[in-house]
Amino acid sequence: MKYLIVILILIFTLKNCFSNEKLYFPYIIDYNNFTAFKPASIEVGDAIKGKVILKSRKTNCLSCHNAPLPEERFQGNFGPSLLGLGSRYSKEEIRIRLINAKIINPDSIMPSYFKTLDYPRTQKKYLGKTILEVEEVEHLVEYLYSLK
Amino acid sequence: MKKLVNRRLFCGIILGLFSKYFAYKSFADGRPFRDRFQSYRQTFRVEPDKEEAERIVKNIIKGRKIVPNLVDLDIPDIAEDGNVVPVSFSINCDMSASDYPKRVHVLGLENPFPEIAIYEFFPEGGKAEVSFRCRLRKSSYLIVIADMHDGSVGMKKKYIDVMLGACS
Amino acid sequence: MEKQRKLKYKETVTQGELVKVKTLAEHEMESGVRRDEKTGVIYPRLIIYKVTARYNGKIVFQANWFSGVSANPYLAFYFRANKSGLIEIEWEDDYSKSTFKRGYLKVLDKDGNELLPINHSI
Amino acid sequence: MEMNYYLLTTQFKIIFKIFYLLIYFISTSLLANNLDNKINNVLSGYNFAEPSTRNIQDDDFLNPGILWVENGEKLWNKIEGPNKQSCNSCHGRSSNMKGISLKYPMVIKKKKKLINLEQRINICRKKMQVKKFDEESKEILSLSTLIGYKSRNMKLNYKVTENNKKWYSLGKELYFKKIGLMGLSCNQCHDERVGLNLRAEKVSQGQINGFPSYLLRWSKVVSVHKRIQFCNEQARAVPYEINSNENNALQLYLSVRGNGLNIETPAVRK
Repeated sequence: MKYLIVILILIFTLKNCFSNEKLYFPYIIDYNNFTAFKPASIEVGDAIKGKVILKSRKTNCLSCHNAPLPEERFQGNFGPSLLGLGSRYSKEEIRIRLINAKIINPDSIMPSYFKTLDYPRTQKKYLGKTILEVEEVEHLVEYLYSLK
Repeated sequence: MKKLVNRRLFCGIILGLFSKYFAYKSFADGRPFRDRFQSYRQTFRVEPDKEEAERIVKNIIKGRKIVPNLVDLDIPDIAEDGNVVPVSFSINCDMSASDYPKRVHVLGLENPFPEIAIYEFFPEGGKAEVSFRCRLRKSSYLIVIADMHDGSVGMKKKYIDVMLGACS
Repeated sequence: MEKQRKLKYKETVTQGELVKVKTLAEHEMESGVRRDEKTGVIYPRLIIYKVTARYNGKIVFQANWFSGVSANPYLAFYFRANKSGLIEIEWEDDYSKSTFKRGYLKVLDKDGNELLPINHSI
Repeated sequence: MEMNYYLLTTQFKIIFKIFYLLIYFISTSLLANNLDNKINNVLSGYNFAEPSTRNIQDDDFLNPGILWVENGEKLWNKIEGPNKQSCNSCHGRSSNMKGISLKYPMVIKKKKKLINLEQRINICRKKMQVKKFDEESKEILSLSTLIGYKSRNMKLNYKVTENNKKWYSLGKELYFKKIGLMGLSCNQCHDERVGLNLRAEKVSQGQINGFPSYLLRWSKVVSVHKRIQFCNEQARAVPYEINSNENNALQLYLSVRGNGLNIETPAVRK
C-alpha cells in the first residue's frame, strides 16, 4: 500500500512536471529552438499600443531595460538593452522571452509575463492570473520587433 | 428708480471699487494671486496646470527686462527623491538701502501648486543667500525670480531630474 | 509631544560680521494633495506658511512658504549685526499657531568689548 | 529548473528523466551550500546615495532624524505610570545604552521567541504598568532611534549562536526565497546586481546598519520592518507583519550579513 501511494504521488508529480501544453495556452512553445508560436486565430498586435505598455508601470520594462525612448529620462541597466532587438531576434524568439524568460535561463530575474504564477505570498488580487493578457503580449511583440 | 439707487447699492459699488483697488495693489506687488483665495481645505489637486504656472511667472515679471547674472543657483542636477530637493540661491547685490532684493520667488513649474516659496529681504540682511529644501513632483524646471528694490528683475531656471521609484 | 524647533548660529561675532542662521522645524508640512491610501480621504493642508526672523524686534528676514516646501523644513539665511541682541524666529502655522525660538547674539568690537543695544551710561 | 524538464520531454525517455532529475537536485543542493552569506566587501547604503543625500546625513543639524533622537531623549526622562518611573530610573542616563542596539534582535530564553528593540521597549513598558506604544508610532521610533544613535560608529558584530541558529536559518531561507507575482528574491537584487541601475536608482547591498533611518520618500523615520514590507510590496507579495517572527528572523540574517559595518543611525536614505 505504501509503495502504491508513493508511486502514485511520483506519477502525479511527474505528470504535472511534464504536461505543459496547457501552461502557455494558446501559445505553442518549441523548447528546442526557444521559440513561441501564436495560433492564427490571435490578431497581430499594434506597435503603438505596445509602446504604451512598455512605458507603463504595470510591466515596468524600463526599470531594467534600456529602450530608445529619449522622453524617458531614467532607464535601468539590469537586463540587456532593447535597442536593435528586432534585428537580433525573430518575433517568435521575442515572444518566448516575454512569456517566460525562465525557460531559457532558469536563473533569470525577468518576471514571467504570461504564465499563471504560483510563487509563495503572492497578493490575493494577482493569484491565478498572468501579468499580461494575450493581446498585450502581441502589442509588445510588435513594438519590440519594430526596434531595429 | 428710487429704489434701485439705495444705500445698499451705493455701498456695494464703493466696496467693489475698493476691492478692485486692493486687488490691483497686490498684483502690483508681484504676489501670485491665488494664495490669498486658497483655503487649506480646498487644496486637492494632483495634476499640474502649466498655463497657471506661466501666468504666475508672467504676473511676477510683468514684462520687465530680465537682468542677467543676478541670481546664482546651487541645486544638484539629480534629486534622489522629489520630497527633499536641497536648494540654495544667492542674489548678486550689495544689500545697501538702494540695492537689495525685495522679494525672491521660487517656483516649481510642474508642481500641483507652482509656488514654492517667497522670501522677503531687508537692507539689514547683509547677504541675500538662502538655503532650504523643497518638493518637486517630477523632473521639471525650478525658477528663481528676484524682484529688486529698484524695479529690475533677475531670473534663473534650472532643470532638475527627479528620480522616480524603481519598482512600483 | 511638542514639536521641536531648532536654531543654530555662531554666538559671538565681531561687529559687521555676517551671521549665518540655520533653523530646523519639526513639521509634517501636509501639502493638501495627498490621499489616504485605504479610505481615499484627502489630508487637509497643514503647513508652516510664514517664518519671520527678528533681530532686536526688527524684521531682518521673512519667508512665505507654500505647499512645495519639504517636511521638517530647514532654512538658512544671513544677516549682519552691529550690536548685541536677541534673535527671534517665529514659525506660523496654517491655524495661525505660532511657535518661537529665541537666542542671544553677542557682538564684540575690535577691542573685544561687547556692543550693547542700549547705552547704559545715560 | 523548468528548462531541464522541457528538454527532457522532447528528447529522453522517462528513466533518463528521473536520473537527470536526481542529478539536478543533488547539484542544486550542493550549490545552495556554497551560496553562503559571505560578501567580499560589505558596503553601507551610504556609498550608494547621491552626494546631496550624504550631505544631509553628515551634518547633524541638517539631518531631520536627529529630531527623533531629541524626542527620544525627552521620552527617556518622562515619568509615567503608578510607580512614577521613567526609563532613566532603571537604566540611568541614555548614554548607558551604548552598544545595546547591536544585540537586537535577541532571543528571549523563556519564550524561545525572537524580539527586536521595539518589542523590548514595550516589554519594559508593561513592567512599568503603562500602555504600550503602537507599532511604528512616533514614540517608539523615537526611543529606538535614540538607543541606536548611542551606538553610532560602533561596528556591527552579530554572532550566530546555538540560541539563535534556528532563526538565522529561517531568515536565510526567507532571503533566498522567490516571492510575489514578480518572483523575486532578496539576493537577486541585493547580492547579484549590486550597483546596477533600476531606472535611476542604484541597487544597494540592502544593509540595515542605518536603521531606524530617515527615509526621504516618507519624510519620516521608519523601522527596518517597515522598509522590508515596502520592498515586499514592490515585488507584489504579501508582506509579513511588523514585529512578526519572520521579519525579525530576516533582520537577524541581515545583521549578520552586514557584520563589520558602522552603525549610522539615524541614516538618511531614499
